[in-house]
Amino acid sequence: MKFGVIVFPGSNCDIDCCHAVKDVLGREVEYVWHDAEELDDFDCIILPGGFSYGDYLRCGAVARFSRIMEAVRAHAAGGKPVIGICNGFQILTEAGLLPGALVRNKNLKFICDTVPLRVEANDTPFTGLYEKGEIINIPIAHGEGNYVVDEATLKKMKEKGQIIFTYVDNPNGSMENIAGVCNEEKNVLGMMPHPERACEEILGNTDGRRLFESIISALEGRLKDE
Amino acid sequence: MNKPYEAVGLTEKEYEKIIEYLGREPNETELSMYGVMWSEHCSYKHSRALFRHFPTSGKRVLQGPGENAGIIDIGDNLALVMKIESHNHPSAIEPYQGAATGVGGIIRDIFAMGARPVALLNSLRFGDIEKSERVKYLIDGVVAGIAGYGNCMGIPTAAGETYFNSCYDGNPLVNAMCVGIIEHDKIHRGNASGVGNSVMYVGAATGRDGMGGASFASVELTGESEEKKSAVQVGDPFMEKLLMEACLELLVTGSIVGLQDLGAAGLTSACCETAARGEGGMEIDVLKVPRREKGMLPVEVMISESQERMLLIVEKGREDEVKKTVEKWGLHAVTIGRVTDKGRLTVKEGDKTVADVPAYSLDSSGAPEYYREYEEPAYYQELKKFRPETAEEPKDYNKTMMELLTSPNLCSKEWIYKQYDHMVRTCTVVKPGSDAAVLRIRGSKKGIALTVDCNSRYCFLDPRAGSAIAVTEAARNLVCSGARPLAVTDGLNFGSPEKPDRFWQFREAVIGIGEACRELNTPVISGNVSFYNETATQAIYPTPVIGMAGLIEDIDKCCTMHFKDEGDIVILLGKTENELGGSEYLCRIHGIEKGAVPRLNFGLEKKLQAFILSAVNKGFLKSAHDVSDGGLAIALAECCMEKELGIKAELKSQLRTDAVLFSESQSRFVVSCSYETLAELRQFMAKLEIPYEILGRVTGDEFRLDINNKNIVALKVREMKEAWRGAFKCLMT
Amino acid sequence: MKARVYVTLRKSIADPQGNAIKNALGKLGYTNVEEVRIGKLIELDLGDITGDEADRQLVKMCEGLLANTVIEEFEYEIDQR
Amino acid sequence: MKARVYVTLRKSIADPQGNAIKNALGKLGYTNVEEVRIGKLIELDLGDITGDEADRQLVKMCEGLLANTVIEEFEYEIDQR
Ligand SMILES: Nc1ncnc2c1ncn2[C@@H]1O[C@H](COP(=O)(O)OP(=O)(O)O)[C@@H](O)[C@H]1O
Ligand SMILES: [Mg+2]
Repeated sequence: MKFGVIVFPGSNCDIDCCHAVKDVLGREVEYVWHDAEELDDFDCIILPGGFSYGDYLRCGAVARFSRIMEAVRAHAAGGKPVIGICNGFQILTEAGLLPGALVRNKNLKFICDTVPLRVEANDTPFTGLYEKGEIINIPIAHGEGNYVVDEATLKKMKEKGQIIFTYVDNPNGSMENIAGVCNEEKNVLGMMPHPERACEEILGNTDGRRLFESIISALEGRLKDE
Repeated sequence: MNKPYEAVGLTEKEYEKIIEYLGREPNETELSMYGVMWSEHCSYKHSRALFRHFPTSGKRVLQGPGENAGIIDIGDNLALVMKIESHNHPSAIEPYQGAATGVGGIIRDIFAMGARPVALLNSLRFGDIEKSERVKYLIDGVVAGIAGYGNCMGIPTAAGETYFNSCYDGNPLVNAMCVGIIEHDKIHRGNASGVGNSVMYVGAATGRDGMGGASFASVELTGESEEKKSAVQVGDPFMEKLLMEACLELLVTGSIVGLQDLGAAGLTSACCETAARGEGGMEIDVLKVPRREKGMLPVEVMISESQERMLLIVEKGREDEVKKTVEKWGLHAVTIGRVTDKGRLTVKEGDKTVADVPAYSLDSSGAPEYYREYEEPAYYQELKKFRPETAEEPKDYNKTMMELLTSPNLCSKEWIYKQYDHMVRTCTVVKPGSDAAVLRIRGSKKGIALTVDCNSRYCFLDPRAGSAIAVTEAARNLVCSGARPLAVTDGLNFGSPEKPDRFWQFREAVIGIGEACRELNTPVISGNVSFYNETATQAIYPTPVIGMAGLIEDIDKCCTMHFKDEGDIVILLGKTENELGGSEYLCRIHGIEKGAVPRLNFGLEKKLQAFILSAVNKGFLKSAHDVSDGGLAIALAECCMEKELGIKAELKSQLRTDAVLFSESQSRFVVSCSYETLAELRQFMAKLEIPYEILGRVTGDEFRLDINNKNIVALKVREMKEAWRGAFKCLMT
Repeated sequence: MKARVYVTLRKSIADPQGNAIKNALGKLGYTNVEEVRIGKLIELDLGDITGDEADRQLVKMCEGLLANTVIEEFEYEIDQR
Repeated sequence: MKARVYVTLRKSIADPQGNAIKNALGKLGYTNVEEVRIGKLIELDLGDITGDEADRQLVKMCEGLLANTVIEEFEYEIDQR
C-alpha cells in the first residue's frame, strides 16, 4: 500500500503529510511532482495544504492546470481514494472534482486554531474509524475556507450524504458549517482542517490520526477483496 | 547649490575618502554605490565601534556577526542559524507590504547560510491604540503582512511580542526574526572565492522599486518620505518559496561556492560583500541582469532593492547543472559575472566599464567609522527620583486587576498570533501563548526554544539596566521552557545617532546587553541596527529587542507556564521588593512612566535560572513562568488562563499591597508542582539556597489572593479569561 | 492588443470585504454609501493579435482561469487603440 | 449614484500576482500574452447624491482608504445612468 503526496509549486504541508503517513503510521509514501504524468503505483493520493502558485488570483486556480491533475482525475475515476487538505481541497473544487468553492473567511483574516468538528458520516474510506456524530478537535489554518455552493447542489449533496465534516463553532462563515465534503462516489474528500497536524501526542492532539488509519483500513479491506 | 555627494547622503569628508580610495573623483554610478553602502543601514558607521562591547565568541559559536546570519552549535552535528532585522520605515507607510518584505528579507538571510528556516518571530511596537485609528490600521496591515508572507512560505511564526506606547505614534517598529536548522557540513557563507568562478543571479527580475531603501531607512520620517515612495515594494512569497527550495536543493550538489541574498543596497552590497569575504574581486555586466523595466541605468540596476533575488557563486563549469535545478523550480539562473583576484568590483555595461572600485572600500571594512558624541540627557536623573509610593493606592483591587488584564500591553495577543500559521511543519510543540515557543527537531530528541523580548519603558528610564533586563528576561523565558539559553540576536531600534542624548541611550544599551550576555554566557551572534526612528516631535523609547534561542536536550521534558491540575502547589521563587518604578501598573493605572527600574542581581539571577532548568529537567515542575510585566498578580493570572484553573494564594508581606501584587522585581518565577513532589523540591531548593515562598494551591475556578490574612482579590477565572482574551479584538474594532 | 477583464462576485455570494469597506467608509463619514462590492481588475497585454482572436482568447481565459464561474461573473473590454 | 473605482499598482512596482498569472496563461498556450497586471475593482452605490458630490467623495475615498498611493494608483468612473 502506497500513498502519494502531490507537490505543487508552493505546497508546504507536503512534508507534514509525508511525516504523518510514514513516521507516525509506518506506511509507504512518496512525493509526486506536479509535472508527473501518472499515479499507477499509488493507492491513495493526498493533495496537501499550502499556497500552490502563491494562491494568486484564487486559491488552487492555477494548480488545477498542472499536468498531474489528469492522473488525479483518472485515479479518482478508478474509485481510489483522493484526499485534498486545505489548499488541496481548494484545488479539487477548482478542478471540478468536488462541488462548491472556497471564498475568503468571513472575518477577512487568516485563522490558525484548533477547532471542534463533527463527523457527519462514517461511510467513507476516510472516516470509517470515527463514530457518526463524534466531535473531534482538528487544527485549521486558512484565509479562504468559507465554503459556498448553490442551493440545488447543496440539497443533492445532503441527500447523497456528501457532507462529511462540519464545524461545531463556525470559524469562517462556511455555508451550513461545512468543513469537509466528498464526491457522490465518496472516494474523493476535501477538507479545510489539517488532520496531519493532529497525529502525535507531542503535538498535543491525536484526533486526526484515525483519518489516516481509516484510509489504511479501507485500503486493506479493498486489497483483500481484490 | 547641492553638492553631488549630498544628494546621495554623504558628507564632504566622506567624499574625500572616496577620492582617496579611487585616486580620482568617482563617477555618478560609483558615487551612488558609495552612497547606499556607506549609509548607516549598510555600514553601521555610527554603531560599529561600540559592538566590541558584545561577547561574540564561545565554544558553541560557529559563526558570529559579520555574515548573513549567526550560527550556534546544538550538538549531534546540528546547528541553529538566526538573525533579526527591522523593517520600520517601510511598514510605517505601507504596513502590509512593509512588514511582508521584512519577513521575506530575513528568511533569505537564513537560507543564504544553507539552513532550512524553521521558525519566524516578530517584535512589534505601535503608538497608542486607544487614541488613534491610524494605529489600528497599521496593526491590521502589519499583522496581515507578516502572516501573508510567513504563512505562504510554510514557516511557522511561533513567537513574538507586541507593545503599545505613544512614543511609537509616528514610528512603529516591525522587527522580524528567523531561525533555521543546519547540519555543520552544510554551512555556506557569502564568499566569492575561486578565481574564474561564475557569479549567477536567480529570482525576481530587477526593477526600479526599492531604489535607495537603505538610505531611506537612514533618515528621519518626514513629509518628504512620501517622495521616496518607491522605497516600498510588493513582496512575492511564492517566488521566495521557490527560490528557497531551489537554493537548498542546489547546496546539496556541491556546485555552489557561496550564496548571498540581495537585500539592502541590492547588487552593490551583495557583490562587494561576497568579493571582500572571498577572493577580493568581481566583475559583472549589468546588461546580463534580468530586468523588469526598459531603459534602466546601470546605477539603477546596481542599487535597486527589488525583492526575492539571490546571488550564487558557482564552481566554474557547473553553470548548466545549476540552471537545470533552478529551472525545475520554475526559475531562471543567469551568469552575470565572475570572481577575480584583482581586489576590485568592476561593473560593466557590455564593453563599457561603468564603475571600478576597490571591493572592500564599499563594504563596512572600508566605510568610515564614527565615534559619536554622547551626553547623558537631563531626564535620566530626574525621572529616577520619582517615588511610586506617592501614587494613591487603589481601593478596589478586583477592579485594578481587570483593568490591567484588559490593557493593551497585558491582554492576550491571540488576535495577532491566530493569524499566523504557527503549526505548519508540525514541529511546534509549545505554541504562542506560553513563555517561549518550543519546536522539536525532526529525527532528534532535541528541541529548541525561542523568544524575543524588550521592555522599552525600562530602556528609556535606564538604557543600560533596561537592556540587561531584556537579555535576562529572554533567558528566563527559555529556562521556564526547559531550555538552556545559547545565543542572542539583537535588533537595536533607536532615534537619531547624530543627537548626543540619543547616542548616549544607544551606547548605554549596547553596554548593558554586552554585560548581561557575558554574565549569562549567551554570545551575540547576529543583529541589526535601526536608527532615525524619530519624527520632528518625538523619538521612540530606546528599543533593543533581544532575540534568544535555547536548547532542549530532551523534548519530552519541555515545560509550559500553564497550571495543569487542581491541588498542585504554587511557589514563588525569588524575592518581591518595593519596585514599582517603570512598572506597567504605574503606567496603566496612574499614567506615570517614571521611577527607578528594578535592580538586577546577576548572582541571584543565575542561581535561579540554573535551578529552574534542572528542576524542569528532573521533572519536578508541572509549570514554570517568569514574573515580568504586571508583576506577581498578572503572572499568576496568566498561569490560570489556558486550562481555566484557579488559585488560592496567601501571601505575607510588609510591602504596600500594590507593590506586593504589581512590583516588577527581577529574578522571580512562579512554578507549580504536585503535592507529592513538594518535599523533594523543597529539599532541592534548600540545598541550592533558593529564596522561595509557597503561595498556595491550584483550585477550581476562583482567582483568590489574600495578603496577611486579608482577602485582596477574588475573581472568577472564566470572567478574567474572557475579558483578557477579548480585549484586543475590542481595541481593534 | 490590450484588454481589461472585470471579475465580480455573483450577487448571491456574500462579500465580506465589500461590507468591511462600506463600514469603514461609514465611519469616515460617507454615510450615504449604500453598497460596496469588491472585484478584480485584470489588465492584459495580448500582444500582436487581431480583435477577433482577442475576443476568442478572452472568453476562454476567463472561463478557464481568470474567473471561477461557480462564484464569479466576468466582463471584458478590448482596448481598440 | 453608482461608481466604479479601479485601483492598480503603480507601473514601477512589481506585480507578483500578475506575473504568476502571465506564466500560467503562457503554460496554457496563450504565449502571446506579454503582460498581466492585477488590480482591484470596487463597485460603489453612493446613494442619492449629485455627480459633483460623487466626484468630490470619490477622490477623497480613494486617497484616504481605497488605495495606498505609496504603491497604487486609482481611477474612477461615475455611472451617470
Ligand atoms: N546589533 C548588532 N549586534 C550584532 N551584530 C550585528 C548587529 N547589527 C548588525 N550586526 C551584524 O552585522 C552584519 C551586517 O548586518 P546587516 O547589514 O543587518 O546584515 P544583512 O546585510 O544580511 O541585512 C550581520 O552579520 C549582523 O549580524
Ligand atoms: Mg544578508
